[in-house]
Amino acid sequence: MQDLALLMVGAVLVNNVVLERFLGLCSFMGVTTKVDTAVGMGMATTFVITVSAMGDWSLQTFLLAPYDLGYLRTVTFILVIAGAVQFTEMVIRKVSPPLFRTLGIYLPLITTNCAVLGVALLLVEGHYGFIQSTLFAFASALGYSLVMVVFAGLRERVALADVPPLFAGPPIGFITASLLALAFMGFSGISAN
Amino acid sequence: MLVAVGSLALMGATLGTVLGVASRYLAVKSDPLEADLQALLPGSQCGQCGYVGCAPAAAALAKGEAPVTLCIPGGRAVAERLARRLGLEADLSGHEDAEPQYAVIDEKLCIGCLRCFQECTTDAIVGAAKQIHTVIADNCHGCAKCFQTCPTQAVSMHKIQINLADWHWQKPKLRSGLKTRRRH
Amino acid sequence: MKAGSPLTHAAVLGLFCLGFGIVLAVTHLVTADAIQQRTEDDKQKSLTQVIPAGLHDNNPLADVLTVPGADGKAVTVFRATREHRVTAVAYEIEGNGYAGEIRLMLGLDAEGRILGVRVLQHKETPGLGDKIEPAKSDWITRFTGLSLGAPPVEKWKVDKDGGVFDHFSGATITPRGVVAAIRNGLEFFSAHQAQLLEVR
Amino acid sequence: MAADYKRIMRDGVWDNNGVFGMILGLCPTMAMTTSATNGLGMGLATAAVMTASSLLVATFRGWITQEVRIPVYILIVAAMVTLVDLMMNAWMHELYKVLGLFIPLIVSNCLPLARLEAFAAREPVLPSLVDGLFMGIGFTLALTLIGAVREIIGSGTLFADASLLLGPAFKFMELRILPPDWGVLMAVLPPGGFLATGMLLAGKRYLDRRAGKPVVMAGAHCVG
Amino acid sequence: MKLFRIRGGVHPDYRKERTRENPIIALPMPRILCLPLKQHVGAAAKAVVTSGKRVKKGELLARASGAVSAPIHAPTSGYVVDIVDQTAPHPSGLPQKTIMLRSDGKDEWGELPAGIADPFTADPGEIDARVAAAGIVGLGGAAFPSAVKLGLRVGKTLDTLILNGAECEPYLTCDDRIMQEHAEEVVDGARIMAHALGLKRLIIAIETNKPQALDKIRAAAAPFAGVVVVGMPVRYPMGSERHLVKALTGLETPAGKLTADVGVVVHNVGTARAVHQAVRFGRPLISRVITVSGGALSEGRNIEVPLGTLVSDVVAFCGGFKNGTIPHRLISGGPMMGYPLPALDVPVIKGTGGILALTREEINEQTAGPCIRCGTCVTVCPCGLVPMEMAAFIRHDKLEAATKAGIRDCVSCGSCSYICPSHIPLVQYFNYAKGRLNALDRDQRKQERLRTLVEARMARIERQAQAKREAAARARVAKPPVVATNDAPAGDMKVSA
Amino acid sequence: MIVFRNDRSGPFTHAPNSVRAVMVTVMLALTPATLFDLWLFGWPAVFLFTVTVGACVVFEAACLQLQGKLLLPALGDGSAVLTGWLLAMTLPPWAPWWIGVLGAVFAIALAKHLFGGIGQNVFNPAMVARVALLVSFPVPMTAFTLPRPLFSAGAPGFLDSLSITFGHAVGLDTISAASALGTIKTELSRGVPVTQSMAETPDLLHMLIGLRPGSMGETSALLILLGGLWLLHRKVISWHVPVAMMTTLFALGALFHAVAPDRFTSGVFQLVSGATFLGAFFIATDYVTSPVSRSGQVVYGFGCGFLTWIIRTFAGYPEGVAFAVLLMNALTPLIDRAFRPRTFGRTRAGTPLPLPPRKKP
Ligand SMILES: Cc1cc2nc3c(=O)[nH]c(=O)nc-3n(C[C@H](O)[C@H](O)[C@H](O)COP(=O)(O)O)c2cc1C
Ligand SMILES: Cc1cc2nc3c(=O)[nH]c(=O)nc-3n(C[C@H](O)[C@H](O)[C@H](O)COP(=O)(O)O)c2cc1C
Ligand SMILES: Cc1cc2nc3c(=O)[nH]c(=O)nc-3n(C[C@H](O)[C@H](O)[C@H](O)COP(=O)(O)O)c2cc1C
Ligand SMILES: Cc1cc2nc3c(=O)[nH]c(=O)nc-3n(C[C@H](O)[C@H](O)[C@H](O)CO)c2cc1C
Ligand code: SF4
Ligand code: SF4
Ligand code: SF4
Ligand code: SF4
Ligand code: FES
Repeated sequence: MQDLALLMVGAVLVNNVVLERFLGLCSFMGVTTKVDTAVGMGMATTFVITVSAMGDWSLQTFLLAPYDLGYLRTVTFILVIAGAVQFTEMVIRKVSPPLFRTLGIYLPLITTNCAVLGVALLLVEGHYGFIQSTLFAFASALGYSLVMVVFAGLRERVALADVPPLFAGPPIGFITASLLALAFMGFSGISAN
Repeated sequence: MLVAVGSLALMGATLGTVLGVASRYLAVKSDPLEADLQALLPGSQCGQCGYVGCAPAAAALAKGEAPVTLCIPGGRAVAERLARRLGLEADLSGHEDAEPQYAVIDEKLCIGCLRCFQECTTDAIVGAAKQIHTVIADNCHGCAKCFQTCPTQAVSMHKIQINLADWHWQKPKLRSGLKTRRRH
Repeated sequence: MKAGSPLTHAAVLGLFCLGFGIVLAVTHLVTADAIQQRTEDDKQKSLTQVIPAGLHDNNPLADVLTVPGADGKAVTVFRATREHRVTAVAYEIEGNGYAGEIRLMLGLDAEGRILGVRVLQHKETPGLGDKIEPAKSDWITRFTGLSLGAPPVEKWKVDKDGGVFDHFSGATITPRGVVAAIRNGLEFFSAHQAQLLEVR
Repeated sequence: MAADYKRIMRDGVWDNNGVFGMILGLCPTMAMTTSATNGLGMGLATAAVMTASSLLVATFRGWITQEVRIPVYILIVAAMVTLVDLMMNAWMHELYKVLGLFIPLIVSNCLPLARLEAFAAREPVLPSLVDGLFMGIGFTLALTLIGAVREIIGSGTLFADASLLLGPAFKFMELRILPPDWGVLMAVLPPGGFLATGMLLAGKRYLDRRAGKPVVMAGAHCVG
Repeated sequence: MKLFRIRGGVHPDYRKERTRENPIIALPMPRILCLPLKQHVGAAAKAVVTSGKRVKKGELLARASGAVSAPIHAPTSGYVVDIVDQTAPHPSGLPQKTIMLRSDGKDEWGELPAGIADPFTADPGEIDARVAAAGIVGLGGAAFPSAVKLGLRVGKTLDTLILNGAECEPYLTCDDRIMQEHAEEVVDGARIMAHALGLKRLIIAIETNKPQALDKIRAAAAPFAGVVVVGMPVRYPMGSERHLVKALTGLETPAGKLTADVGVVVHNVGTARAVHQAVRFGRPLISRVITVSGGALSEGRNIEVPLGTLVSDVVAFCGGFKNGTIPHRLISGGPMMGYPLPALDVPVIKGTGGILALTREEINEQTAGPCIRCGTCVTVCPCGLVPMEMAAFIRHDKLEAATKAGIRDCVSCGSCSYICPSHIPLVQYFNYAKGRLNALDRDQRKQERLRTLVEARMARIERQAQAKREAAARARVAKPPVVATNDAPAGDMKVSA
Repeated sequence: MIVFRNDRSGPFTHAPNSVRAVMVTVMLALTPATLFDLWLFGWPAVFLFTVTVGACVVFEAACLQLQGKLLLPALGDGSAVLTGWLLAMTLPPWAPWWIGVLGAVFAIALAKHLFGGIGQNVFNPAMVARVALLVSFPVPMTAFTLPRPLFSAGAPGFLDSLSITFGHAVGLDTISAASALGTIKTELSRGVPVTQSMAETPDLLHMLIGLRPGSMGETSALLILLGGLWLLHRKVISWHVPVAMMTTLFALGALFHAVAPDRFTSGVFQLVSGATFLGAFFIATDYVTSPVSRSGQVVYGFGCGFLTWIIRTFAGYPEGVAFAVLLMNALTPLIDRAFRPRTFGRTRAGTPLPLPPRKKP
């Protein structure tokens, strides 16, 4: 139990997908100019990461590992992810049109989000069980959403500042991200205890 | 080997079916301009334009809410293509940027020829044949068409003067202590 | 573009998958051996660093023994033999560094003297804790030749804790972890010496 | 559009550079630039994938239906990546060990996919090939540059271990710029990656501005 | 009486000492009076006199036009010189239609309606009518026609009248003096208004920094049951009616609603006195008490000024500017809510509460720096807004975001600007934004109107084309007509604005 | 005819305050502690302090110049001096000069001017500098020294001190002594229980007075506390952030110490050790980087306390105040969004209040 909790805290804060592992950076830089957008993107991505991690785990456990098809991992995983995104879209559209209206627009962006594939690959490396890997994926996605929203808040504020013209826009975005990553270094070493 | 190739092909076929079905039954109707614009956008759904993907960006472009330079990954080429596509449809002639003005007809010069009356799209000009015309200033949107057509140059364009009711405070000037020597 | 039936899409995607599946499978066949070879080489390389080549006439990678370690984890021991006598053993040991686990390969001769220690993996801070890599400093080579008795067990510590091993200025935790790991490794050897050296 | 190769090349390398112009492909950009050597390696791998997949997409364009377009592109990229992965593992093993997790991630690197959609899916084979190649070269240059900056500031060296990547003949590239122990560690840690990229982005903007080019304010909406 | 807490507020340096002890004195009648046709909220009055007309004091010069408007009366006897465009007492310095009245020096009263002997038995409607006819508008600053407020008894469920004697603005002491010198009149006027509103409960609220006024009003109110006099804590903007209502009754007026919606009507003490005079003696509102003060003036005074008096006359009466110094700014009203006057030759009007000639040091206006997010503006805003954020949005022309942040809820009290250590002109940002938003609204409405005009025109053209086609069809049968087309009947063309 | 200025709307009276007055007040509040510390650590500390503050001012001027902004208003407000001052207070007093200079670059150029200068930065400049230095140069940034008061025996002379700060006279190892938090963290990593390692740290009274190794801001806890209280009294800061932060830190410390004294240090220790007071009164209260509403400030203070405790107790770094402040800086925009005052006449959600139920007479 404690291990699981530690695994999750680690995935959210210490080894944050975005700031420590450098995954999903394009959406981190691209879709964070407004907090509301970042929230939507975070929710949609969390869902897809979790679902596709389950799919990829099954694929790995029941197909790739037993038949020694490790080299097909990338191809199959990405197909699973594309499928998961599509599936998610259909399900949400059927089940909850209001939710679809808020999340739907984010879905196409997710297929090309490194975080989804990255988390799946990390899972394989970690040799986790099903429950563990689902939780790990979920926690990683939470970490992703957390920094997305926090960063969007920062950028909304920076957008109102008199940033030197040379730095306005993406450059100051990167610099803000740098300082955010610096702050997150405070969490390093938490799992060691 | 067989397992590998087979399972991969099977996955592909399945996914293809799913997508096909999805596209068939869940197709969203979109307006043709939007579709055109979307086709011109890279489709990388990167979100850098500030919209959450190319489709919303195209929608915004179609509505004229976004500049053609919105797509960063698309760069210059896409901006040009967009401009071309939009340029055919929407000719944003200069009068939007011009200061708001209204037309005034000089009664001494007006010969009642009705030409201005026919030009005015908002019926801001009243009058009848061979009678002096006047402009209802409130209805005039300052397009200056009457100004251009009047054979006797009876129409003049005037800047709209602010009156007491419409006056409002100016936006405070930028901090005078700063930015005085801005180089860029 | 034409709007096809679901089956068309299925066919298109399926065919592409089929095609690339074949390409990949073929490439896999072509490269599999080389990759296998490389992986073995990797292990071999780390082994040769802790077991000099001259000590054995076998392939230590093939002479593997699994022994339960102190904490219950199985330790995989590679054995070097010459003329059917075990001349050296090598196994992985772990220590706790500043930023997590440090994994090392420890090579011992039959008497339990250290032939070499090499870091396999660590996450220590560059510029501080990474001096345990031989590329950065020769600190790790100083263990060669030492054993559990020399220096005495209670001196198997960094100097700050009253031992004989110097620490890096500003970074004590890393060397402390490494020294402790090696000491544990030596103790494992002495606990299982007979089993490790037993000839099959 | 008649293929204007010069422009395609310039776009790829400078004007519309993957990292500094389009701001895509950031994950490897941040993760693999702790040294110039790593950046170079990652860039080359990506360039190979981009070139090959651009070629393939442009070739098979007619066959691909709209609805399964994205999965097919992804599949093509994924297959190319796996090929690169397998081949590197077999024949460039040292580099393979360094690039590790990020080779598979070329698949979801947004850059190749964006180029496929934006260029290869619309243009003839040869321009697509050139575009893929030069986008890849531009990406490689960007990564190498960021890597160089971070390495010099962070560890005081340049192209350390280049001989591991490129072979012993390249030993001469391995330079020490600052005295040992002088490095500002932050540069090679995560914050340094963002910082270096941000600064270089501003630097490119400065050069563009000096050259009198209109600066496309990336993301007009987020201009402060 | 239990008071409820209101948030925020500031304690500016009150600087009331200068005029607090100065009794109200009447200004000698000036030679010329300028009476703008719009001295109140609502539609401008319509002049009923023409140039050359002789008028007596109290005679009607302009009648109210529309439901929300107020008539204007002659402050003295004399003749109308002209009705011209004259600089308005307004920061813009734009011109405004103004009746120029030359005094004949006789100050001769015209015929006034008879006073209502016992207003408390009179019909509320009669009192309303009298107040309306007297041209009384709120003298607390807003200049809203008082009769309209008294008419609120219809349609709203009221229970309390609050008389606003807070006078929380620095410098101003005119309400203080009125309460001290005319306590009975004030209380009587207030009771008349309460009667007109059909209310039993009357609260007179006075900040405790006016002890004499409190005493005098208490004494004057003592005989009457249902009149409560309350000492309010000294804090700006205690006088803001929503906040006063909250502090006294605990009721918070919902955004976009009137205090009357929670059952409370607020009137100023000066208004009460004007009502007393109108109802008891039939006198219209032709003068008002103002405080004239400020460091650049030789003397500070409380003066009863005929409406229309030029500010230059008032200043001259106070001895002119001290040692000939030119004030840094000339302010109409208090320093917090007042506005700058562009020149001295503008008239005192019904809404003028004071004339302040302030020195640079008193204003302490400094170059604005960037916001350092100290949060004081947030703490002091009595409306619970986040001024720094709204100003940042406005600075970046994000008016929509500013609207969402609550710009429309800002009462422009100035507390935030007053306290800001970076001296950011926050209120000016807000005033600008409110003005822009109104302008945008106007534009929007105009656009919509224009669109309907265009559509109407298209329809008309279509109709005419149709008619032409039909005519042509008929012509093929019958003889072609000779008359030119296109002269559609004028009625069809005139489109009402 | 006199024409008066009508270019500005009201109000036409302003409180006699200014940014410079605020900054100067904060500096005055810091002065006693600073003087005490400069005495405590001698000339090297004086040099480092001077270099750091001076470098901050120089870089401020350079940044303004580069951007073509006027120098005087921005330099005159004293924020750069204060940033340098606070940065110097968090450095090891005997650190070499280039630490101060690089810190000024991080603080002024990176964290402040790239974001547009005073008031616009999202992260606390001094803390960005401190953390960047700590991460980049862990060795000199964790090498503390025992107090060697000016003119006492064992204190380095003026010339020796020059070479401590500007040369390389003293090997770090010979002077270094760990701070109390550092000791406990290191010992814990060896498995020494807190109860035991606490014995090696100075007793609480000494910690409070400051006779112990540590940075300048750490070692004069008492004077810092007094300065902070004075700031509260002068209403330059409000109680919300410091009280929320210290209460949280104390409560967590006390609670966990009660449960497992071997693993967790006590609440009082958490308060007097490290930069708690400096952080609570002078750093977390930085206007620019903390929430503007009172309720937001309470949340922010709570967050600072909580994260400080988490980092001190579980993470790799011994002291967590700087990281906690930066992390909460990052959350500030969101806190500002979520915790705003309720608008008069509206519900928290922003809809107009319902009319109170009223009886028809
Ligand atoms: C950013 C950072 C990285 C560190 N990395 C290491 C490390 O890799 N190895 C290590 O032993 N100590 C490291 N430390 C130092 C420890 O925190 C601790 O201060 C030190 O090990 C105690 O050693 P000392 O007794 O020599 O001062 C690091 C400190 C910081 C601030
Ligand atoms: C900007 C700057 C950064 C420096 N960074 C370091 C550093 O990271 N480590 C270091 O030992 N010396 C650094 N120095 C050099 C010192 O000034 C001094 O020369 C050096 O500490 C001498 O060190 P030694 O005693 O280890 O030879 C730096 C100097 C400057 C100007
Ligand atoms: C910030 C603010 C402060 C005000 N202060 C006063 C005041 O001190 N005295 C006053 O009579 N009215 C003051 N008012 C005006 C009142 O809100 C209200 O309009 C007035 O009391 C109504 O009375 P009237 O219609 O008789 O003028 C203030 C308004 C605002 C917005
Ligand atoms: C109460 C108070 C606390 C401050 N704390 C800091 C601080 O911790 N770090 C800092 O760089 N500046 C601090 N400043 C100065 C100033 O706010 C800072 O330079 C701005 O962050 C620069 O934009 C403080 C100012 C005040 C009034
Ligand atoms: S066009 Fe000129 S002349 Fe003819 S009707 Fe209009 S205004 Fe008169
Ligand atoms: S300017 Fe345009 S809108 Fe105005 S009257 Fe002339 S034609 Fe009509
Ligand atoms: S002027 Fe507006 S924002 Fe400022 S304190 Fe008053 S009500 Fe609040
Ligand atoms: S009072 Fe001024 S400096 Fe302080 S937060 Fe408000 S606007 Fe900013
Ligand atoms: S490279 Fe774009 S999200 Fe990772």
